[in-house]
Order: sequence, then C-alpha cells, then structure tokens
Amino acid sequence: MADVLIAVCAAVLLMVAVGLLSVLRGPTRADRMMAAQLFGTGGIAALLLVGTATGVEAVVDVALTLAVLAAFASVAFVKAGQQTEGEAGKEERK
Amino acid sequence: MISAISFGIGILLLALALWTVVVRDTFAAVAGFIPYGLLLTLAWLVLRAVDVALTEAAIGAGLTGALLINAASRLHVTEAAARAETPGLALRLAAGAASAAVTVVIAVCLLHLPEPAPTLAPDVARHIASTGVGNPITAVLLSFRAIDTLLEAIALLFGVVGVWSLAADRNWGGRPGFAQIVNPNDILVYLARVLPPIGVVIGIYIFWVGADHPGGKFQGATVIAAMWLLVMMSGLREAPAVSQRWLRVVLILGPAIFIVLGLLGAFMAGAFLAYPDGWAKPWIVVIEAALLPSLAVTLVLLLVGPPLRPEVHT
Amino acid sequence: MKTAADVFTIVAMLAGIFFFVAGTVGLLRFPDTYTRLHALTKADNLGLGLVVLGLLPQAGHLVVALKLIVVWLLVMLTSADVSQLIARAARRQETRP
Amino acid sequence: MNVFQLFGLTAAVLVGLGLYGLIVNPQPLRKVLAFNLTGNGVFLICAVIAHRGAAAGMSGDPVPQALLITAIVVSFAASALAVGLMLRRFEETGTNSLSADSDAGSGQARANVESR
Repeated sequence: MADVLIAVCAAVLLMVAVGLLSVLRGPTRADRMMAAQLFGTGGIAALLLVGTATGVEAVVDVALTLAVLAAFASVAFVKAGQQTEGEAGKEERK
Repeated sequence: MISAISFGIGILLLALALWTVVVRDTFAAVAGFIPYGLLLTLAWLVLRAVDVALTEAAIGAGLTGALLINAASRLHVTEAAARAETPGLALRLAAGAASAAVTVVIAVCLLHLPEPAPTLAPDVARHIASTGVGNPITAVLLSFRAIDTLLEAIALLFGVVGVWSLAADRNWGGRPGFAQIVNPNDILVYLARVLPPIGVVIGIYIFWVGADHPGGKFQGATVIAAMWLLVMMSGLREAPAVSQRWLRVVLILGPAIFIVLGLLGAFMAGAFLAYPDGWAKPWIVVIEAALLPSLAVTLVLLLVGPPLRPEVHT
Repeated sequence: MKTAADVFTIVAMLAGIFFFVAGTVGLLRFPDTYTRLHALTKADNLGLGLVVLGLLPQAGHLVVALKLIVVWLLVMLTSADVSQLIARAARRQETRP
Repeated sequence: MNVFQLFGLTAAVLVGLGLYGLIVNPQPLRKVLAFNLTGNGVFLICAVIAHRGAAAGMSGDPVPQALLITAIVVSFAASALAVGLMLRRFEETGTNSLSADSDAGSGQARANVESR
C-alpha cells in the first residue's frame, strides 16, 4: 500500500510542478500568487500521502498547520496590493 | 520508492531556488519562494524531522511569505533603478565560480561523513525519562539545551526592539501599520471572523501535544500569531500601540519566567536551569505555557513592523 | 475486509489524480487569470478531497481520520475565500487606467 | 544514491545558489531571499546529519533537529528585521539601493513622506 501512496504522491507532485511552471510565468501578479494556492492544495495532498506512506502519524498535524496558514501569504498579497495602490497608485502591468 | 520521491522534491527545490535567484521581477521571485517553503516542509518530512516540518509549515510557508510579499509590493517602485546596478559579467563569473567552489567543497564533505554517524540520540533516550516529557525534541529544547531556548527567546525580543527602533520619532509609541478602511461585507472580513477561532484552537492543540508528539510552543505560537495578524489585516482590529503596558508585559513574561525558574533551579538543584528531581515536567509545562503568548506577540510585532502612526488619544 | 479498504483507497486516489490533472491542464490551457483561478481552486480542491477520502481507511485511528477531514474542510474554506480575494485583486489591476 | 546523499547534494547546491544571488543581485530584498536560500541549505545539511544519527528507536538525532527549530524561528526574526530596515530606509530616502551615490533622489522622496 505504501508504494501506491508514494506513486500517487509522485503524480500529484508532478502535476503541481507543471502547474507551477505555468503560473509562475505570470503574466499578472495574481497569476503568480496562484503558485502559493496551488501548493496549498497539492502540497497538502503530497504531504499527507508521504506521511501516511512512511507511517508518520503526526503528519496530519503538519497538514492542519499548513491548511490554516496556506491562505496567509495570499491575504498579505491582496492587502499589500490595496495599500500600495492607495500610496502610489502606479503599478505596471506586464 | 521513497528515494524516487526525494529525487523529485530535490529537483523541484533546486528549480524554485534557481527561479528566485535569476528571475528579473522581485515579486515573481517571492511568489516562487512561497512554494519553495512548502516544498521544504515535504523535505523535512522525508528526512523524518516532523517537528521541523511543523515549524517550517508555520514559519516558512506562512509568516515569511507574508513578510516578503508585503515588502516586494512596497518596494516595487525602486526595482528599475536597482536593476541598473547589476554587476558586470566579470564579477558575475567570479561570483559563480566562488559559489560553485563552495558547493563542491560542501558536497565532498557531505559525501565523506564519518561512519558510523555520530549521534546523541542514545544519550537523549537514556535521560528522557528524567524530564517527564515524551517528545525527545521538547526534552532537548527545554531540558538538555534549555539555555539555547532561553537565549533564542531573548534574541527574538531583541529583534522586536530592533524593529521598534526603526520608528520615526514622531510615531514613537504609536501603532504599526497603516490605517485601514473596513468593508464589513468583504470576504476577507468573513475569513477573519471564521478562521481565527479554529486556528487558535489548532495552535493551542499543537502546543499541547508538543509534550509527547511533534509540536510545541514555537509552532503553536506561530499559528496563533498568524490568526491575530489575519484579524489585523482584515481591519477588524487595529495593531496595538507599542506603548501599551500589557503588550510589553506579555512580551517579556515568557523569558522572565524562564529566567526566574532557571535561577530557582540554581538554588534547588544546584545549577542554572536545572530542574529539581521529580519537578521537571511541571516546570517545563509552566515555562512553555509562559513562552507561548510571549512568542506569539513577538512574532506578530516582528511582522507588523515599527509604529507608523502616532497614537491618537480619544 | 483489508483488501476492500485498499481497493476503495486506490479508486479514490485515481479519481483524485484525475482532478489534479484536470486542474493542471486548466492552468495550462485557459486563456486568462479568472478561468485559471477557477480551474485551480475547484479541481484541486476536489482532488485533495478525494485523496483525503482515500486516506481515511488507511488512518490508524478515528482521531486521525477526523483530523484529515478537518484539513480538507479548512482548505476548502480558505481557498474559496482566497480565490475570491485574488480574483478581486486581479480585477482591480485590470480596471486601473 | 540514497536519501542522505540526495538531500546533501541538494543542500550544497542551495548554499551555492544562495551565495551567488547574495553577491550578484543588487537589490537588498533579493539578497535577503538569497540569504534565506543559503540558510535553508545549511538547515538541510543539519537535517541530513540528524537523519543519519537515527538510533535508540528515534527517527533522527533530536539535538540537531531541536537546533533546526530554533534556527528557523531566528532566521525569520532576522529577515523581519532586515525587511524593516529596508522599508524604513525607503520611506525616508525613497531609495532601496546599496550603492554609495544612491541618495541623490532623496529630496523628492522626503517631500513625499512629509506630505503623508
């Protein structure tokens, strides 16, 4: 069973990696922020799979922490965007 | 099988690291650094350092990302000017050669590590019963190497003092962060109302299980700190003014109790930070419980930065 | 009994992988930020849900199984909110002169 | 190749990459990022050594692992302090450059700060 879980984990990681390639290229900042979001879901799945496969029961606690905090950077991104907008108002779009 | 997945993690880690070093746009570099932190969590897990994975998940994936994203957004206007200062090809080649040399030296050293591997695990296993805790990492952090943890708590406190010292004179004693306009129907406000109660429970849970399972005060404090920051970012509550007495008391409470108990140990057990026989577990619990709020407040204050607005007295 | 649980796990995992693949294909193929965001947050969440579902029979303890479900619920809550936030940020950037 | 060698090599390359970025990239924020890469490389080395030291029924040597936890928290504090310095300097002078003649544009930026 452990091997199956690891194989599934490899598949998920591969998909996340390909997705990362796509979102990190942009073009907009919002696209790039999706990288965090992508890893929030895919990364937690991979984490749970590796942890269960290697018999580390405490992996659920790590996943819980990640689940609570994964949104944090994205929230900071949105807030920072609003603030710099108020301050300078100029931000190039690529 | 596990080495196949490790290979994938290693390659992906290096690819993301390369991205953060070479990409032109700083925001893109930071956006790559966040998944890098999450991937590192996976690496710690594969290396069976679950406590470290937990810390990385909390700090590396959560707080550091928020810190850097905010900085990258604010400093965006300076980027074009700074890019013009990129050093010439000769320096870049020299730097590349030097870095490659360092890499090779480290790699060679790591491939020739002594056999059998030196380890302190048997010593920890022999003495862990005297501490009363079941998690060897907690035993190391709060008993065998308690002085490190004490100094770390103090170093973090100095970090806060350093950040505060960056305040302009007119803002001293005021509130960090800019004034915010709250839209009560915003989805962020909804998130900041729903998530923190759950997050605080999870933070306290992770702190509590730290005695016997992976977890502990650093990880728990980080989760709680992030929840408070979320409430601040949504605008529901303002950051506290740094002149508030309760804030300063909470900041020093943990290290102070740590030092007092350490001194008490000097009288009762004959050495600073030694625990009297049979009292180790309760002392550790008291120290950890006192450090939890101090660390949470410290992390929040490190992230929100120096005061930016004078305190308005109403 | 053991094999039935394993078969269930494998089926759920395969379905989960399908949705992760769908999400990534969406990221690669969709033309703009909003549709990509849609692909990411919907498909990947379902993928994670199925992976969690598949892991449930492998969880040694009832508490672990409950925590697994909490993880999924939390991810759904946060990613639904964050996708809205990111979409709004993208829209603000777009409508700016 | 086993897990130790694999992550050991990854760590060595991370240190090198971080070092390169630290020297070559002129922007302070990028230097902080690069420094974090180097730091993570060192942490990874520590974790590999801890993993090799698995004995007495433990999955790793707990002493380096405990050090790692301390190190991660402290490196966050150091990054926060560095970012704070950068933002403050930007606010005061309008520049975020490390070169000696970068204070030229400070007048305009200072006016900007005063008007806030």
